[in-house]
Amino acid sequence: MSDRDLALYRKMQLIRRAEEKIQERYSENEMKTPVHLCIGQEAVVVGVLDALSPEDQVLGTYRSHGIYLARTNDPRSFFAEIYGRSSAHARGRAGSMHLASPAHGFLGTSAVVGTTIPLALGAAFANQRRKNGRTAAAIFGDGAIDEGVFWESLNYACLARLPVLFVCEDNGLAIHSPAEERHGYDSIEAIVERFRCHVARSDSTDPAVLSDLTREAISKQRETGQPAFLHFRCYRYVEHVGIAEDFDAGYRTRASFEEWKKRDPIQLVRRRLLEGGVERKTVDQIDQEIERELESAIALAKKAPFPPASDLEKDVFA
Amino acid sequence: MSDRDLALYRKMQLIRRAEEKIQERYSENEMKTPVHLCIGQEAVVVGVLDALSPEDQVLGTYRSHGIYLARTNDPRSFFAEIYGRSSAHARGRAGSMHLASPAHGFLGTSAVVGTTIPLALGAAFANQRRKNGRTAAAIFGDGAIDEGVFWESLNYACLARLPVLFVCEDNGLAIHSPAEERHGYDSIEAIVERFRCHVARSDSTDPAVLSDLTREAISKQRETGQPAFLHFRCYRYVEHVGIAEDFDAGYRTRASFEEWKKRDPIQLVRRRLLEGGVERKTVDQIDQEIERELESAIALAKKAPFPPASDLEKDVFA
Amino acid sequence: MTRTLSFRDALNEAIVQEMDRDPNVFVFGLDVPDHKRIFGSTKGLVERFGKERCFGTPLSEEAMTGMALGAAISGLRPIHVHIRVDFLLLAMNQLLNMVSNFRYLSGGTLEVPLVIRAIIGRGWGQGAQHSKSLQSVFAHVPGLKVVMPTTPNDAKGLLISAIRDDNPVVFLEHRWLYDVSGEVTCGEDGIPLSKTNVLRRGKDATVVATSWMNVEALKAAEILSREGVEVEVVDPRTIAPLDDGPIIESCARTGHCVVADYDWSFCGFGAELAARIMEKCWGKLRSPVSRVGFAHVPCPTTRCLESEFYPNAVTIIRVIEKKLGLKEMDLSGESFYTWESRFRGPF
Amino acid sequence: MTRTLSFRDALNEAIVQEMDRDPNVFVFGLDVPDHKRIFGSTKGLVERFGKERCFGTPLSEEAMTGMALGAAISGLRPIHVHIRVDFLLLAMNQLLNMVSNFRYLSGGTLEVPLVIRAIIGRGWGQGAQHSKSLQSVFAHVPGLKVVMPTTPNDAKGLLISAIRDDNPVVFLEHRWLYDVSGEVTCGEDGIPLSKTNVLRRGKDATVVATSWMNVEALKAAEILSREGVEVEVVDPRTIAPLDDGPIIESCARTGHCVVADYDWSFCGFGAELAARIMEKCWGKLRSPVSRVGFAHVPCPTTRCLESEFYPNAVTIIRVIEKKLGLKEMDLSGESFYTWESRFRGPF
Ligand SMILES: Cc1ncc(C[n+]2csc(CCOP(=O)(O)OP(=O)(O)O)c2C)c(N)n1
Ligand SMILES: Cc1ncc(C[n+]2csc(CCOP(=O)(O)OP(=O)(O)O)c2C)c(N)n1
Ligand SMILES: [Mg+2]
Ligand SMILES: [Mg+2]
Repeated sequence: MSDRDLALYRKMQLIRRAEEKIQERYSENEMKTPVHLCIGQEAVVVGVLDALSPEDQVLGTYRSHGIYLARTNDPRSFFAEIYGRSSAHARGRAGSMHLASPAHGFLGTSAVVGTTIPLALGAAFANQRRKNGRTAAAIFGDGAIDEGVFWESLNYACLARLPVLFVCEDNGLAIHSPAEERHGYDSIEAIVERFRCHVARSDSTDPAVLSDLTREAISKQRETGQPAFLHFRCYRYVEHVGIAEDFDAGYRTRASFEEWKKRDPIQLVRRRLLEGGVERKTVDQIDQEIERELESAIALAKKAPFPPASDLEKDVFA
Repeated sequence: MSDRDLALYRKMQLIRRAEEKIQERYSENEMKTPVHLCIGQEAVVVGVLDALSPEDQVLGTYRSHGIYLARTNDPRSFFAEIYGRSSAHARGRAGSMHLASPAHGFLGTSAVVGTTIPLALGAAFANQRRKNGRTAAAIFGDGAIDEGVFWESLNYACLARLPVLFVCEDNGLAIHSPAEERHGYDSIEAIVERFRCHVARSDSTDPAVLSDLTREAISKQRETGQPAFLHFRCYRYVEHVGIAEDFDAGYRTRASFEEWKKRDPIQLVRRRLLEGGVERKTVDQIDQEIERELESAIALAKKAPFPPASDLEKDVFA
Repeated sequence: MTRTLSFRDALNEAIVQEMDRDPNVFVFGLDVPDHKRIFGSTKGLVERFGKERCFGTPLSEEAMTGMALGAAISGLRPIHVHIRVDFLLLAMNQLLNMVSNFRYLSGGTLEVPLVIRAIIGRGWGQGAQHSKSLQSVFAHVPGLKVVMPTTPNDAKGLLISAIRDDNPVVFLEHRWLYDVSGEVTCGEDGIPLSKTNVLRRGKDATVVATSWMNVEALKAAEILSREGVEVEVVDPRTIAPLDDGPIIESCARTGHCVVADYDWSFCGFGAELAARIMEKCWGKLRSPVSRVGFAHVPCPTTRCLESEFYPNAVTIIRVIEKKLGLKEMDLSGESFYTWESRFRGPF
Repeated sequence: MTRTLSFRDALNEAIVQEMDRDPNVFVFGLDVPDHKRIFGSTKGLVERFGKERCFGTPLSEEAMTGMALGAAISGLRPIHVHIRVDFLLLAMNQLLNMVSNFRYLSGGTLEVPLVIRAIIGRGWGQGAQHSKSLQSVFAHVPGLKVVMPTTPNDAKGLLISAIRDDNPVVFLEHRWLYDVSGEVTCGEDGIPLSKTNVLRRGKDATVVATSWMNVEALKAAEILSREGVEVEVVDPRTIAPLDDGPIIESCARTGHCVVADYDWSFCGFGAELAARIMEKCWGKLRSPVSRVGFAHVPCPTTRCLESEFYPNAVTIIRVIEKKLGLKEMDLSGESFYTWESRFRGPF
């Protein structure tokens, strides 16, 4: 139990601290890419990925620092990409919004809402044909379920019985627009469960809970052949794009933040670790390791060369 | 009762006979437009339009001869358009697939599946703003519900409480593809009713039944502000596009046709008229009138001039 | 009467005036009424005209475009706003299969008074999915008008005309132009669509530019004029239907032309201009029309490559020097428009 | 070794051969496995390769295109089929925001071996929504290859190469070409993409044509040659990336060029060709490049206007006569390709 919590804690903390480093340094104007932080939301990605095996495929959005770090555990290549350097996997072309690491099964992301959902169907279709038992997960925001492509994808996955997980990471907002201004229904689960699809929902900020629900969904999927839809609620601590708090903007209250903050996923697991008898030192050591890793990743990134102009025209075609 | 049935009979027979005239004459190669006949399906359009008032707006598809004739009661301009003549409303530009008659509230059609559904939202939005109490109906096939735009439109109409009727004219086929090969769910009603939407379903081939259901939906819509979704099943007697039967093609059986044929909407109402005491002569007279009207419409169309070449470049812009 | 306004405020003024004038005008789209107000261009609307005439939507571009069409043929005058033109790729079916031909197919009985505002251009590492322009795609298909204002005065005047036009108009606004200020007339008059405008007179070469490229072209012209080279800068403003008269006249007179379209050149409006100018100025040009446009690759995020991706004043200067057989000027002392000097991220 | 095959059967042979060769190839799309088999081009596939490798879909173009992309980056080789290119307007977001740049954004690590087959062209009064070509839209955005075969042999050879290509290829097939027969090689060799082909040699003028317009151009050349005018007909076959070498060579040699792109000209591939040829053949042309294309209106249904909408051999002949200063031939005795003479509706 505490081993698992330690692993979950480590991943969430890596993501949290990496993004906090972005917050600290963004005003230096060296990270020339719009950033969509997931601070506060870490439990969803970390919980879901914990339940997947490393061979399973994942697709994300422009808000996918978490997926990248959780999947690759490689802050060096992460910061190299954020700083636009040639040492990064995508050599600076991707920036924050187009992170991917196909070698780690993180197939891709997109800055156009909803667009990676059907890609998971394609990966799942390939898995199905190869009978390799893998699952393909599309992680997307609550805004994505407004788009027709979500419904088309859901319908097809249910029809073709594709081994797909639809993971809605619901922070209650599409930029500044709340769910009640976008949805002509009360409960998305109530609708989706009438497709041939398993459904689970949670408001938990505990990655272990979300991981268990995901695991359960995957085993149901395997048993029945029906895909699963996971609706996990969470809270975005900062503005939609950028690094700052924006509770003064009027579209949400600081009080709602404070409510969620009490259940901050990282503090929650940290508390449980300590209460469960893990020594404070052990946890602090994780923090320090992460600190060192991140600082060294940033330092390395800043020293790495930019791609040469000749790189511009490469790789359009194979 | 028999007055209403006489009116329903007349409309259905007008549509049926008009399309049968197309079948008879299509091989003359003078109607140079693909035709998607609704022979067998007449009860849906006639029933729904019977419940609407003439000020209500309707949008259709490429299979909308029925809407055009029921709304305009004008076979002359219908055949003029099918024959591509300048005497037609759209002066031959529209052909069979793009019929419309805005003056009769029939706002438009489209040969791209699903694409007129959101237009009904726009018409409904205008009605809502004008508080004119009108309803806008989108009539579309079962194939259209596969498309994302159906779900986006449904969601928005339910959210914005638009006075819209979604009418799914379900002939069980998208070209040759049956519902079970396209749907990842068992019942579309079960799903739609979990939106903030009224739902009704019927397999009836009796336009009076469908009209009543539509009327009921409209009054519920007026009471609650929620849109309505009507799922009406029917049977397409001939091939998807063209004039012939195609039971030998293998995608459906003649037996299924025979089953539905027993409940042929026109025969059904005719029988009821006669059983209800309407004289055979009265009914025959309707048939004869229709016959005369149609023959004269066709003769007129064939004599009408084609649009001059100079018409090609007109009306792109206002 | 004029006063200085930013491009953003000029857009806003046009909308406010038209909404005041005509109760059928309404504005909608994602983020339209939030506190950021589409980079300020929709500010004050919801307060003044209420939620009925200014509202946000779910993320449903295809359906919302269809709804706009339905409202337009019902006598309303929608302005549908998109914070990036790239999102219109989700509505291409409505735009190119429906909006563009609905009037034609109705035999001219329906009118489609619909404005689609969409923001194009760079920001702060926008990358491949937030950097398209797409004017040539919209212009390629008959039935859509396509407008690209450059100056604040044009932003106001052309938007007024677009709103009053009984046809669908795609109105493309460059993100960087939002912060540019200029003299803007106070009145309610629109500037007619499809009237090409000469931004600067010159006799030695013509640059035909669109949107932000006019800013770069004017900068190039200013620098070159110090060397005695007088460049004419011509802004079509409306891409479709195109008023090519002043373009042809200018090119025939100067004998040299650079087309600087803010887009990829291949099969683009840049190609259209070049083909048209060389055909209609046959025998009058002293060099072939040169095209300046984006590198033919997806737009990369990292600044160093992004700077290579976009052409600028320097690109234009070098092309003109070559055309006129001049040697390359030393531009090291010049200050060019860069993000660093003017635009602060993130968007 | 060759034998006579129709364009339709040539396509079919290419697919069968490639599916035999490579188990990763699969074919899907609306109507693909029904009894009509996409005008016969997918016949036999489901029987031979099973439902796993040949299947229909719901009407969900955007999601199905995304699924194809997902399958392609997972190592499969999808062929996604559309019975009308117009329906791809529902998938533009996937095509232009995703498929076209997914490899580039991955730093070149992902491959996207995806073929999109789509049928273009006329039928029997197809009207404004079933008559687009869209090659210039696909070609405008970097990252997609665009292929338009004219001959049955090219249909087979280019489709083989498209399937084997590790990049996304949009493959556009004209409906009327399906019934054209010609010699087709028996083997398994592909014809390389991006190799322009000269269909007929001539010294007096060059026609650069795409798809069906090559049939019209060859007819025009045949008629003109009886008058002693020798027209060269050049078929780029691949629109993007374009091999313009043979085009430039031909135009520089003949001194006259007509571009006959099967599309609207405005901002189209026709404009690209015209701009490129006039630039690269500077000083060598004796007349400006002329463009022949669709009338710049939505396609009307009625036959008499549809015939005005589409250019044909006569259009090409008249343009060449004008270029060469010839007087108009009497064409009344000629038999041209018409629906009435060859194509019987409805589709
Ligand atoms: C198709 C599309 N429309 C609009 C946008 C602009 N946009 C960017 S993010 C966003 C909100 C998405 O909300 P959600 O899916 O809940 O993700 P979150 O940002 O909350 O993680 C919008 C509207 C976009 N990127 N793509
Ligand atoms: C977006 C789109 N995809 C594909 C097609 C080709 N197509 C024409 S009709 C049709 C079937 C539509 O079925 P349905 O909506 O049930 O209407 P029906 O023909 O049965 O009346 C298809 C797939 C199309 N017209 N539009
Ligand atoms: Mg959200
Ligand atoms: Mg159907």
